[in-house]
Amino acid sequence: MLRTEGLNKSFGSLTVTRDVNLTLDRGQRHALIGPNGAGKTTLFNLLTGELKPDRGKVFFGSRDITRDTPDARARAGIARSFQRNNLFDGLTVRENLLTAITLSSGIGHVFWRALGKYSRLYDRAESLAQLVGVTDQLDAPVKSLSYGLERQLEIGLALALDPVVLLLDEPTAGMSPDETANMTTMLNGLPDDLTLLIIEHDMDVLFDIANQVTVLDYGTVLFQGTPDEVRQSEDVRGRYFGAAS
Amino acid sequence: MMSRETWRAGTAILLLVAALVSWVRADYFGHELLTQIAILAIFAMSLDLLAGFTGMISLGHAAFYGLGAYATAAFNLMLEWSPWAAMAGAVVVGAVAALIVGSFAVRLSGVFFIMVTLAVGEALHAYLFKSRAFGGDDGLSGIARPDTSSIGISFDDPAVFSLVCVGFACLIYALLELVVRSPFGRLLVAIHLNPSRVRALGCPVSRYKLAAFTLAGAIAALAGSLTAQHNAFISPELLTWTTSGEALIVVIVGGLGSLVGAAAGAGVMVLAMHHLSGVTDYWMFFMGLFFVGVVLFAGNGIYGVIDAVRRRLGGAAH
Amino acid sequence: MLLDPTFLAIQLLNGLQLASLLFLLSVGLSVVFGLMNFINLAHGTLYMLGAYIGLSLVRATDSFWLAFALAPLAVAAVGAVFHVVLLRRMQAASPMRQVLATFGLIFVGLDSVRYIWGDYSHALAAPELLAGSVQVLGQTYPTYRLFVIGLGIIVLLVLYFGLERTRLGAIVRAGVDDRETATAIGLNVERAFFLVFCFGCALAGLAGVVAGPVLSIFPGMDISILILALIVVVVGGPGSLKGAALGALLVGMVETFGQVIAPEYASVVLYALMALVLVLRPGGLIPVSKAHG
Amino acid sequence: MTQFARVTWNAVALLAALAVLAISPSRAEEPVKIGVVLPYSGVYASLGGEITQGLELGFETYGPEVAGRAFELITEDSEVKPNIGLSKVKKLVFQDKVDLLVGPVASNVANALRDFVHQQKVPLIIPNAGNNLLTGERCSRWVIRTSFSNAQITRGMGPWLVEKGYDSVYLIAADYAAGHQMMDAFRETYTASGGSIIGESFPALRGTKDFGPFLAQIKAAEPKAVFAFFAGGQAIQFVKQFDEFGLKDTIKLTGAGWLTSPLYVDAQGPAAAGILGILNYVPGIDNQENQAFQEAYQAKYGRVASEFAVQGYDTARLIVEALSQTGGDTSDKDAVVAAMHDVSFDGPRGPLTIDPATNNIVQDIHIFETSPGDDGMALNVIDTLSAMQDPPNGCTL
Repeated sequence: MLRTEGLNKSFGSLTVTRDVNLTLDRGQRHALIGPNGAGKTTLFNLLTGELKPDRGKVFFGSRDITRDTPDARARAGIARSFQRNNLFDGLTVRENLLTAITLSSGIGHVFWRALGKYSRLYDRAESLAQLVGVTDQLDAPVKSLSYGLERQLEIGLALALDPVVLLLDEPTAGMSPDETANMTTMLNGLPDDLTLLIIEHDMDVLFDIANQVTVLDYGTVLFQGTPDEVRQSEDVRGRYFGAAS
Repeated sequence: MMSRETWRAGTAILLLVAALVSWVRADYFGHELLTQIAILAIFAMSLDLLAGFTGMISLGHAAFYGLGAYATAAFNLMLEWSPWAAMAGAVVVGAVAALIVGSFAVRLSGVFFIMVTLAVGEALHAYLFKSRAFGGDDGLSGIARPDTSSIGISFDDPAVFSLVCVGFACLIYALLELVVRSPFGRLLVAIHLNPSRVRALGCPVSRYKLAAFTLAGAIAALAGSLTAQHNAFISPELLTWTTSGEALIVVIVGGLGSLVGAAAGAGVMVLAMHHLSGVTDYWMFFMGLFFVGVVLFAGNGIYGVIDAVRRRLGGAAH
Repeated sequence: MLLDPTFLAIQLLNGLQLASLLFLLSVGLSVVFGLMNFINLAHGTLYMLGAYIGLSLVRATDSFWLAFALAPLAVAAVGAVFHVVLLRRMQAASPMRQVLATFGLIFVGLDSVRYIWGDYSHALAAPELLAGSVQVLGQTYPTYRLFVIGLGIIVLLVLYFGLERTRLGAIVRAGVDDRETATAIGLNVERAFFLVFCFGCALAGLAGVVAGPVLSIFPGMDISILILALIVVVVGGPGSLKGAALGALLVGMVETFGQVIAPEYASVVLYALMALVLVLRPGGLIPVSKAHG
Repeated sequence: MTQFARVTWNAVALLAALAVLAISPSRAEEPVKIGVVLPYSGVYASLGGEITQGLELGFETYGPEVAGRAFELITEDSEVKPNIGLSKVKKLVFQDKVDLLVGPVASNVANALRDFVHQQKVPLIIPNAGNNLLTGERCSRWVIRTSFSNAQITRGMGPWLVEKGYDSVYLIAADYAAGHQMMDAFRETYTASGGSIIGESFPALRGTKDFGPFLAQIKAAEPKAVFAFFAGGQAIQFVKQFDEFGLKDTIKLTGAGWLTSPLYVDAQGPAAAGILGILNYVPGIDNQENQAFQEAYQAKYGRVASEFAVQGYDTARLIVEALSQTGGDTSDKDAVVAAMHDVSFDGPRGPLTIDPATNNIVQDIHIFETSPGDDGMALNVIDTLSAMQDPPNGCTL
């Protein structure tokens, strides 16, 4: 579904992505792990188009999208959430969701009809709110949300695009155990044909969700395999889990 | 609690009523002031679409206002188009110019955008100041107003013309109100709040900003066209950075992102200028100080105060 | 005429002289922008203030050098007050609000100057020492202009070594690079910003006094120079000392030679240069490399 | 200090009018309302102040009333912006219902006012703006000029310079309508007299930071003289830099007289010595009227009266004398303008009349040289071209 070929990216003398080949199959739940500074978020940005690679290609299906802009990729079906909450401060939860839904339903250019007249958009916003668990806060300004609810809304925005591929950057970071459990349940409830790439530090969450794992270290792919294989890999354990477990 | 939109529309109607009452009571000079207010309101509302809704603070918006005036003069005097055709032509010229300028300006943000728009305005001013064809610094005079003698009214009558300008202001308000309530308008606000996030959601941000910039340029050109017909005269003075700056002051004193605030600000500005400049030669000092005060303390200007009343009422109702 | 080497040399000096003034004026603007993402639109007003305070000092003391020394300090004091009273209060607000506040101050400053010093045009006399002319390649050239060029170079060098070799300079560089990290590792970026801001104001005041004998002093001298200074900042690349120097040099030369080669289009050429730079290199010719682009 | 005197013209004018009324309390006649639209802010604010002072002194001297009617000046700030000027004039005409208008300083503002006063038939007396067209192609019965036309100032200098042996010049002027018109008029008479123009430059009116580039060009062209038009800050700069670049030793600097205006000639200092100027007025004109004017002006304002002040002063006198012919009646505007055509008097500038064919003033034009005097620089008249009158230039009144 989403595939990279020999991706390379450097900032000055620092190479943050080195010869990364990654293949995400349809419906795959793929986790991306590695220590801080391993280049996970950079790889995300290369996939979504916020950054352009120095060398290498990104394919979506059979199409080369290496030169496509972030918005074109989003329209094609690649949605993402951000590591730090990245919402529309000053708007309510409902308005946040509506913004994303407006774009995904292709009526963003309509300037001659009030948004309020599109009732189906409002219905969709409510069902999405239910899905990510922010129904009670629909009319609250996002500034008033708890951190965990912000994370949930963050994912709601990405889901509003009806994506084919969903990239989640540390969806449970900073969450309480309860919130993390909610999030895991929600992610497990996503449609089967949705392809998921997830950066995650919490190993419990990871092993709960993922069926494929890629380990990044200093920009290079250290290991790829199933969660069980990763668990058993001495190399990965030594380099990465040593401190964590 | 009344919605923000309803409250805004209510304020707009109140303003219109005030305009009509003063129209009825106005003498010759009253009509003059009313015309000035209406034209400035159109100009300021177009800037509000940019600055208030889309977050593009321009210090060169007068370029399109001036171009509208110059295009009206050129079409009317040189090509001898009818005043209506000249006005329509001016709007097209404003839109096209804004499309061209915008195609590179909208990629810049914040202070860079300010500086580039400032430079574009100054460059155009410098060009027109020297151009012999367009009268140079002397400007051009004799621009005609539409001839409506067939229906028995004369646009040369200040009372008629002021009413026409108020009418145009209402039309533009209605158009812009529709735009800012539309999906497109809501996305402009979202772009203002968080451009990278909207992009990640699939919005071609630059194209949306360019569309807003073009629309604002076209409306500014309409205001310029009305000014040209109002004064029957144009000069490069219309394009100076102070003209842009005064419009920005109007929008900010009126309240960014409220449209009706820009219109109210236009009224305050014209009347204050009229009264203050009679009292002191240093009225810009007070205007500047007032402006800094609004930026510093009042948050969202005149409309901010009006909206606070709505919220107070809403709070009491609960 | 353009191929005549002495003519070229004289025009080159003219260009350098303007570049020197523009450098003094824009370097503060540029570094503050790099630090705070904020541009002081009233910077030209401070320049004008420097010129007028210099004028009063020359009138009172009959000494250009006293004005040269004191006017920048006075302007720095005004800048400090402005920072404490306005900018600091607005720190929570967006940089855009700060920019707008400085925009309002242009009007306040202009009318204040008119009220205090009147509407007439004035000029400063060059100090005795530099009043005459010298021979450059057989052409008469005003000594004072050579002084202006020299001053610009000295200030550039002082700033360069100040930024490279002093602690304050290190903090400023770190702050321009990545403000959050610099603050996080305990550098007092706020205080550094305040000092840089005041220093930039002093340089603007200095530019005003120094310009006094070359350009005339009148209400409104602030705007015409402000726009040039903004172009310098944008072309050179905000936040960088070298950028300000290169931008000033480029704008000075384009202004000078533009007026010789194509006086009709001199002003438009300058704006075109700026537009070109922005399209091709949006960060300016010498952009500051921000960590994590 | 002047600025304190000018804090609010409105208040001053009002007080002046009240004082005038107080002197003649028994008169029940309505005062003559004169709308004054001049710049009191912006680049020409100082000129607006000078002209207003001249006007006030003029009404004091030749009034303070005519046929029992006092004069009430209602001043408005044009800000040197055409649209603002027009708006202020509309206010003066519609709201204040003034009898006559005086103003403006800048030609672009005058252009904006022209059609309006022409339609409204309110006499506008221009005390400065010199655009040729205002008393040429775009002349109006209702637009009378007491100052000058641009061509009128410089036309006489061409033959005069050739006669003195300066048979090659370089022209340099600010790049706007006035600069071009002054140079056009000079060029025409100069080349007709056999002089040759070996170069021209038109630096921008605003934004020119430095004349260095132009001065190097002038020097390379090696003319015998330079004929220049600059005013205000640009004039100070140009004169000083002309000296600093060493051009003064080999090239005679001449120009329209604003180059060394008494307002700033002392700021130019010795650099201004030896410059030849041509203008309709210099403070040193030797006649009784001028002496009296300068004494009164200096007593009142503590400053030498400039060429701008005298234009205000003569404007006031023209109004007073015309209205005394109509017996103080301002209701018949046509008669007021006709009376202005009949007025003639010897003012500080010399004999003045209004040309009925163009409504432009007919006046002496003075050629003068700047030299160091007892206190500051002195402007010494060395020749006078008498009764310069403009051709109709397409004006049909």
